[in-house]
Amino acid sequence: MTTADDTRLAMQEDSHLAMQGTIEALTTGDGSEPVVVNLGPQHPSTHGVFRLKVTLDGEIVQDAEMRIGYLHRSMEKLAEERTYTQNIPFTDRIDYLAAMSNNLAYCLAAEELLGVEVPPRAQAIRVMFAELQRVASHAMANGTFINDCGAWHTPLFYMFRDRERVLDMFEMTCGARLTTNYMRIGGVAFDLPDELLPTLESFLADMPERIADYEALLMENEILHARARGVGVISPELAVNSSLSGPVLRATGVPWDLRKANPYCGYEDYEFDVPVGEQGDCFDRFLVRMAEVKESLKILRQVVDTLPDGPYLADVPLHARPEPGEAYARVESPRGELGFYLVSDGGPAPYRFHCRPPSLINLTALKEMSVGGTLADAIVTLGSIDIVVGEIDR
Amino acid sequence: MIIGLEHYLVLGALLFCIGFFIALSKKNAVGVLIGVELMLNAVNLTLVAFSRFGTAEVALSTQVFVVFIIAVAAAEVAVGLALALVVYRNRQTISVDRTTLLKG
Amino acid sequence: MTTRYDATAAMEIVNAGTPGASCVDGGVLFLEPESVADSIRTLRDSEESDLVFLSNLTAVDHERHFEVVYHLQSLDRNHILQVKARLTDREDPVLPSLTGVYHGAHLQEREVYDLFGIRFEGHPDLRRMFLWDGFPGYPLRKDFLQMPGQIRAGLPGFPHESEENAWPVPGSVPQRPMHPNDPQPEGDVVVAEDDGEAEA
Amino acid sequence: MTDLAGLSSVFGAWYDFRDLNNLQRLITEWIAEWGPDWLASIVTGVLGALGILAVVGPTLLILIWVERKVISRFQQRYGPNRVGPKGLLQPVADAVKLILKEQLAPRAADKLIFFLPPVLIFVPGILIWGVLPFGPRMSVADLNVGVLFLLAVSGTAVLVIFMAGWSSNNKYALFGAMRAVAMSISYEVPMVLALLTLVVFSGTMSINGIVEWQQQEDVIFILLFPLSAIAFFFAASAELNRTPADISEAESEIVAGYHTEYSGMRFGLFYAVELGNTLVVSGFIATFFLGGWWLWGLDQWVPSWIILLAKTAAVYFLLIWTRGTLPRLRIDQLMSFCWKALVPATLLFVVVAFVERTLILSEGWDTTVALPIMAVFNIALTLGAIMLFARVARPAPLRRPARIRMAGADIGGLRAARDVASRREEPQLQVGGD
Amino acid sequence: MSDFGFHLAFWSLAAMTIGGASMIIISRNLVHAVIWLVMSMLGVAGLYLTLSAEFIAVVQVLIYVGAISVLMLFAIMLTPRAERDNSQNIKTAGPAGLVVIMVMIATMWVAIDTDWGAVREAALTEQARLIGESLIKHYILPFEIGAVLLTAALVGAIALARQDDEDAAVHAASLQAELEGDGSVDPVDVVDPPLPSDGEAGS
Repeated sequence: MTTADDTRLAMQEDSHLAMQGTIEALTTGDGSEPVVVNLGPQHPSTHGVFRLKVTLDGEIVQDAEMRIGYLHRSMEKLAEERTYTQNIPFTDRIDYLAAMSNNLAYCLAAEELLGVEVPPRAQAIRVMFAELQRVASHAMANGTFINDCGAWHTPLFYMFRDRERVLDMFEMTCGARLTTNYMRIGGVAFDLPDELLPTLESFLADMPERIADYEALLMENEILHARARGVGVISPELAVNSSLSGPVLRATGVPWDLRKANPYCGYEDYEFDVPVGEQGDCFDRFLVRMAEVKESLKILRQVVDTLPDGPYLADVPLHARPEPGEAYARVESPRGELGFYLVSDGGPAPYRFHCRPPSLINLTALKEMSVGGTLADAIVTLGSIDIVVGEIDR
Repeated sequence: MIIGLEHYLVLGALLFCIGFFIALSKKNAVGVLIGVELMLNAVNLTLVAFSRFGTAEVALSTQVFVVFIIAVAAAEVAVGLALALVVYRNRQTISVDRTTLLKG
Repeated sequence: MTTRYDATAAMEIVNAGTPGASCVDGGVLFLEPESVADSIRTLRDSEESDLVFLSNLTAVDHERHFEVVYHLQSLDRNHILQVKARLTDREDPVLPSLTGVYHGAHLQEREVYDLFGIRFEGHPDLRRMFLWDGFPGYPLRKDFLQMPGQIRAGLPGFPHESEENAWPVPGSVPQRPMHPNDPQPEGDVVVAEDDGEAEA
Repeated sequence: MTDLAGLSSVFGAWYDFRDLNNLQRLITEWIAEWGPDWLASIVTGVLGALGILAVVGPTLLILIWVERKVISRFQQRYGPNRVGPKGLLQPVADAVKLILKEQLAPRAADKLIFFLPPVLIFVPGILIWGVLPFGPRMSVADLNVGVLFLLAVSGTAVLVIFMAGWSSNNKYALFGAMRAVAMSISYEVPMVLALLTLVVFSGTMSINGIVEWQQQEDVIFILLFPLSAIAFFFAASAELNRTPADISEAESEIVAGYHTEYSGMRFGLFYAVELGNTLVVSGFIATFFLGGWWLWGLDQWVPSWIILLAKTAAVYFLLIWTRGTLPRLRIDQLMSFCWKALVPATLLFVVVAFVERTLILSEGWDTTVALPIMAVFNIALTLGAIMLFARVARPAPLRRPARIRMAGADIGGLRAARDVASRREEPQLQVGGD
Repeated sequence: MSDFGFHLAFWSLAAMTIGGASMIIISRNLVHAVIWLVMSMLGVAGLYLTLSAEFIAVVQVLIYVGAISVLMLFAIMLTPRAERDNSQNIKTAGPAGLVVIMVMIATMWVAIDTDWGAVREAALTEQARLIGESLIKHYILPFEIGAVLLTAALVGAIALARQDDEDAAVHAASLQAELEGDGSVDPVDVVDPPLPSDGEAGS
């Protein structure tokens, strides 16, 4: 009978063979050891330098662990060395796909600290650009989401066509397409150029039939349904408990939107609605984003119609020193609840500058969403959460 | 010099013996199956040689016989590999000389 | 409109259960560091405060003590409460982890541990999130990389503001030692101290 | 061939480029007069091979440009237009770039098996061309087991893909290889069955025979067996690893699949063969289902191989179209679609083909009358099968429609969520579901 | 049968077949062995072509190279790398070699010595049609039995290879045991583990 050490001898002899072998046995669910695959920092569908260590049993994901920090520029430390106005360009670089919302959130926090009253025209302009930024960011989010499902960039390029028009408008007003640095404490940096409103009018005129195109092209697509329905599902209770926010939270059915709950910049004057999903899966997030773009267009329509005139910037001394105290202002950015927590000690620079990153916090539930699905589902789920690595790592 | 029946028969015999040796001497179950496949191939080769050089009525029946051998060989490999898999699953080894449970 | 939840009411709720709330200061509820998790759990579960959404979790280094700040939000009642916990021990600041109460605290606590060094007991996976494990020190602490002679981190004053703290205040932010390659000021010629240095 | 205005003297002459076979026959007869006979057979072989390489070589280069230009048109952009007029030299630039790129090999790769696949993958790619009939007598090898040869050779390509994926010692490559092998094997079954219906109906396995049968009966098989055509189209696109079934090189999931580790000209070979295979498969789809080199008599005037190339271009455009627009299916969905939809459908049509064939042969129905009736019946059967599949085989999450409601007044947390969910009136946006 | 082209083809294909087969004996890695097997099978398919048995050649390529070798590769992938050695078992290699040599000599002698009778010039044409007809007409019974056999093999292979979760537990435990190196695990212990009380009483 083969004694225990006999088999051990055979195993040692085999293990040296294993050394010069190439890849450990791929499992087929019969219990042999799982494969750990690195969806590494350099991967076409991780939306930036973001690493997901996925432990796979065959194609089924057993564990998904995030390794981040590749884009960590320690902005919160740098901001403590610069005055309140000098920090504004930092906020563009935190979430470079929604720079306007970041500027807005930071300026609201700074204004709360300094007790500055923003003139109505500036508030309307801020709402206009925040909503334009939402349209552009959702175009990017939906485009890359479908790209992760495998469509060869075609929907992405359709949506980039609209995003281009929005970025041209940004360039028209503040000179930059992505890192706009347009808002100042107490208002906005420049007044609207004359050619902006006509372009915005033509943009609003074209968009409805463009959106109809997307709905025709994508909503009824059987393969997109098969790939995205029932994938990356999360329950409303777990979503609220893991502090998810934005389209990811609304897709689960929780109707929470800061623009309605805690209106800033005069959002209460505009009449719009908050779309809410039902199952909380990837396809619902996609639908919620598509509906939100339509709502943003409604708001833009009303902003253009009721744009007040008057000063676009309150007269805030360039070197204002706020009273010691703290402020926490929150904005509904395209990715979720973006907050800025500023602590002032009376000095020219903020004593503590903290940004609540919706992308990072939305990732807390990534493990619950992707475990159990296949590797392809994990990629689609990651795409549907719509993360921006600049905001995760700050 | 003409390539005749004997050439193919010698070739078939050689292939059969190589397959036979592999089947006997390999430690791994899949290795044994490879040996068996080679032996079957050798047999097919000789049969087709007969069908080409043999008399008229034997020509067709040998080719049909070869088709049957290929079918059975495919079935045999499928079952053989499934057996190897089950042996591996229970004994963690598919090397032929260590699965000696029945030796007693 | 999101209203600020009355901190004193929150204090009663917390003290009704296990007494853990120390005081209320300017609309902010201060909690005893040891029982932070239980107090916040009572706030979350109580029907009246209903603070189910952890909006923000961060820390502030006030040199003499750390302050861990929680912003709790009730979605249905639409009010927000700011809760703080003070940690005086700078060598080994420890706080019970909130991951039992809010699943959303996982990453935010890891970030605070990574940048401030505040350990959260009971956190299942407390590792550095942004920096690599061997990173010396905790960057967001005020005394991190403090330059010799500097009073404390942060901008001493606006550049033009006044003569005495005009930039750079002599002594407040010391000059980088002159390097032979730097553009030499016209006046005195800086001779490289040790001749062995190769000519640049 | 009718004698049209004394043109018969033209037909069959060596300069009659309608059928290049005449030229080849002329050359071989000329050689046979003076040279040894083995030289003649070698020359015919070489001529045939040259003919194929003349077709395959340049088209591979042109296809790179065509594919990128057409897909860019789908995506509202210009596509390559920098290199050469209208970007025509782009493929040349790509080829030169790939040739100059360094060819890396991972250190722990299994050297022998790592270097073989780029070469071996060409073998099936080019062999298949030999069986494609460009004209009545114009095909390199008119085997009477042509269909079986086509399937056998495309089967061997699977092995080469596995060797490439396994030997490059890279997890993505291994995933790609395992997926490609699993998918190719399971999609061979519907391919075989789809071709079986044609072989049964036309009675011969030689591909030229099938085209001649269509010519004789003046009908193209897509009218007779539409579901087999669709099944063959989808199975062929899966065999070629093209979207919507390109999971073996799904760059969003497993970077570049089995050819992740290949760089330089090795990757170039993989890429070129992929395009070559797509062309030859669209050629076969055109031959089997659209009547190959025959077009209701037009092939008397227009050279047969031009008709075939036109039809191939049409089918190729269809392949690019699906690649450009459809997202990718997951591996398990592909497998279930193959076994639960394509195989039963093609089996159904094999039975239908047997029944109709016996009706024509034993009952002696006159084909000019019987075929149109059968065509109508088959098309109806196809539509019925597709409707049945659309209703029955939808996985559970897809049955309920995805609904989006507007929150309207009640903004809030979980309690508000229950209110919104419990509303009775119609959701604002309802998508999918039956 | 006599012109130069045919000789070239026959000898190169023969070399390919025998070379591939003998490389299987030599190669240490199992995957290499399968790939050499594929090469020798392609050689055999080529030999069928030289014997103008087109149908059999194509079927050989389709089934052997297309399906059986891929099946073997799958089997190799399912078993761990440690099992992938292709080495001979030294103890049995010697006697096996002798037996094989004797068998070879016998068959060679029979092949060369006996007079196989008249050699036919014309080869069989239209094999596909003839084989098809004979399968249906003359060999209908073996055809049906073959069909039953294939179905049985299909069902058998699936039944054997299917893995229900009880086996997975056994397998995981045994893999764990193998990693810790303390020999194999008794499946019964894994399926219904001994009650804690038995444990103390037993050890």
